[in-house]
Amino acid sequence: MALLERLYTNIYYLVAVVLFVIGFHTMLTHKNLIKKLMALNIMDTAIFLFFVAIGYRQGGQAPILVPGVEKFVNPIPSALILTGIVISVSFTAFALALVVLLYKHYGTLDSDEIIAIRGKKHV
Amino acid sequence: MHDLILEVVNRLLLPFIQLFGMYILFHGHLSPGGGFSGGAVIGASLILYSLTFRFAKVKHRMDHDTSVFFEAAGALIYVGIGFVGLFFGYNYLTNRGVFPLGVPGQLWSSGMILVITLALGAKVSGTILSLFQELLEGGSDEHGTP
Amino acid sequence: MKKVLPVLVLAAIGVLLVLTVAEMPTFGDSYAPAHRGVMDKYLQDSAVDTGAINTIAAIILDYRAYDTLGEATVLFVAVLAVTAALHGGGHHA
Amino acid sequence: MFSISHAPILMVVTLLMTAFVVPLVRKNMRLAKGLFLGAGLIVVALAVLITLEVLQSGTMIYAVGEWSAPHGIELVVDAFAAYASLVVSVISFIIYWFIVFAPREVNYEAGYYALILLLSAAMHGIVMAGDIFNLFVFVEISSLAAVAIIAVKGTKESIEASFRYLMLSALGSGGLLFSIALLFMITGHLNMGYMRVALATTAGQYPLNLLTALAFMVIGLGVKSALFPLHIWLPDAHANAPTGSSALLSGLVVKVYVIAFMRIAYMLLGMDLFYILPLRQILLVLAALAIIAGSVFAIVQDNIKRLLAFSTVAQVGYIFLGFSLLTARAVEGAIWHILIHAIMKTLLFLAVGVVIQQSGYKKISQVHGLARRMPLTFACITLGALSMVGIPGTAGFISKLYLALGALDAGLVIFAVLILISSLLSAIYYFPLIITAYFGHDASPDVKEPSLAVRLPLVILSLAILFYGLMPSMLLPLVRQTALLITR
Repeated sequence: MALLERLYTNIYYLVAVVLFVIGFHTMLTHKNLIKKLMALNIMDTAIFLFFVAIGYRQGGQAPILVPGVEKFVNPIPSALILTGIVISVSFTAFALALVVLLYKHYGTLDSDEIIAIRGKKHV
Repeated sequence: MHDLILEVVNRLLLPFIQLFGMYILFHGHLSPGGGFSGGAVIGASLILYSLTFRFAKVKHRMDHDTSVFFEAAGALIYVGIGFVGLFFGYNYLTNRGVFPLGVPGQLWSSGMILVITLALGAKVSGTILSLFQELLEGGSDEHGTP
Repeated sequence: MKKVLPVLVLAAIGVLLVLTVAEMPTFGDSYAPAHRGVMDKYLQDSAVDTGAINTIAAIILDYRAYDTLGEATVLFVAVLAVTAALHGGGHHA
Repeated sequence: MFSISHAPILMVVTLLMTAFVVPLVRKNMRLAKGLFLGAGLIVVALAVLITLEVLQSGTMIYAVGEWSAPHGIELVVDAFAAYASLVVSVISFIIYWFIVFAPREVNYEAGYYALILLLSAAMHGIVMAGDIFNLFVFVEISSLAAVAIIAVKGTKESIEASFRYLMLSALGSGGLLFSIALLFMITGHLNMGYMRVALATTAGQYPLNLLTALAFMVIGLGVKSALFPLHIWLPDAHANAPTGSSALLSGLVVKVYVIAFMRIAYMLLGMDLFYILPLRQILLVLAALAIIAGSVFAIVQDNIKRLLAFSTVAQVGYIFLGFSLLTARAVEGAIWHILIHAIMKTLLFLAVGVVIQQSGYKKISQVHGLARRMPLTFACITLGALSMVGIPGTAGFISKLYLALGALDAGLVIFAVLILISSLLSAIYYFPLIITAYFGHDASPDVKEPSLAVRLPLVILSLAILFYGLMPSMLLPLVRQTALLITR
């Protein structure tokens, strides 16, 4: 019971973690390269959500220092996640370019078929 | 392809989108936003432009060299700004003591932050457009040194 | 075997993560360890230190400007990588 | 104005700036090549300066933007960082030279140079980072650039290999970011020194958080450094890259992640953790498995570059083994091995690349008698192979000796035996190449040695192998100091 209560108070962390596992599951079980890429993005998003959730403080406002606001959320996670998002975008863009090339060379987006085609030629 | 409605609506919308992007850029140190978000909005407007109008026309106006130039220039301004601190005897990328900070809360304040935001805006919009162009052309069979 | 292994891996990760979540500092706690470190300085001094009232802009472009230089570099790498990959084929030495 | 204290950041910034300029001048390739080599040379000079400074007056700390820790980002250039920077800058300059003068293998040359410069900048950034998020950012730059310099080759196989590498690398990055999030959650700091202090009070309260963070960090950096069960991307990626990329990736990049892991270990986590948690045992077992598996897989390869790639898996195992044995001599052996393996593997990949470029033969079964046509190149390959096996008189002997003695110091005789066995195994997989090349029937007569400028890096690396084999004392003070950082 105590465990469930803790999980309920930390529900935002829990959701992020569940999202992470969903992304990982998709990554492991799906064969389509685009789906794998989406799974990667889901995982990254889960981590970003988790990181931003760390910065929340009860009753805090966005950290813009305007008069009249006393309590702010922690600005560090938000600042770091900006960097994280840009990195994730870069990875996705490059991966999409590689997917375009893979489709051009192999004519399929199924990872098993690609391995099969490559394997036949090699060995 | 030639679609009158799309073109007219776009002509109307584009200035406002870009103005909003500029607003985000210039208010990066005052409100949520900054170089990456503002640059992304402007970059998106350029993508919209090239989707609506004929791609060749856009390429004529904003070809690959231009976007490469914007990216490299943005990054070089960033790196160069760091050297200003070195020049005044401080460490790399120093703001306080090197740049005039102004009055916090006003538009022309925060020294280096504003300059870097604008440089990043130019860089990010160039990056987004050139990623779009590259991926669009990558599907075709033409090869050659860019 | 090929179906069971991913499930086992996921179950292991999931259990570990759920247990970790239960142990984590309470969500929204104003005095959680994450807020005891460097946060106060940023919130109190950023306007004076950097001239920006947006603390996040102050952090990414002044206190941690070196990270953001890296971030801009990552984007640059991505564009170069996409360009080089898409134009890479065709030449064979 | 430009005092020595600025040297660490200038290394990274010089490389970044050159990388930004090179694509702009792509119409003028002579200028681009000049900039490329010039930047490499400046960085070598700066690395030497930094090394001398660190040896003379101890750790250099550079606060970027005048914000010292914990608020800003600090570069912490200790003996380990200076050593790693020196190795990275010198070896990568030799590879730059090779890339500029060897026949071109990629279409978009200026972009390729820029990517390599960015990769080098990221490697210097990683080894000098004192802030964990800064380290993460540079790890990302290097991961992306490392994949890109494989994909530039543009063949079917290289695209497939680089996609797999990219996906696994992105997974690893996710793991690393998650572990940083977990550590930030219980410390509130990002500077590694301050995190360690904060951990001392909060780790007891949130042990599972720390454990999960550690697990994700080992997985994240393990994928990138090809630690044994996570190495599956490496053989294809390194075998299908352009020659210069293969050398850079196998010789330096994988090891930089090991260095990053060790720096996190002694700066952030504290080496006590290796004894409290079963981390040391896990790493020892994985390293031993890597050595065995890498060697065994290398034996069955016919493709020369794949053979070298599998050998890298085994050699990364050696480095992990030395670090996790945690005795003074084992750690020194691992630190030596970072340099010596970089020299050997760079030499082998470059020389084999030369053979492939000149003859078109990629397999051991094809190189019959080729040594008669390319005597110098095959002399270099032979020397590199002998050093890999660990014949006394070559550099490879020194690091293996230290590792074996370190294993005996730790009372784990089995690992000393393992090192001996794996030396035998490496003899089994390197000698067929040499024997076929020297004693096969005569090869096609139109194969020639490459130009002088291409042979020069091979000769320099070969001389380095002999030099360190006969006189290992040159970098000894630096290695000793580095080992002290880890074992104290």
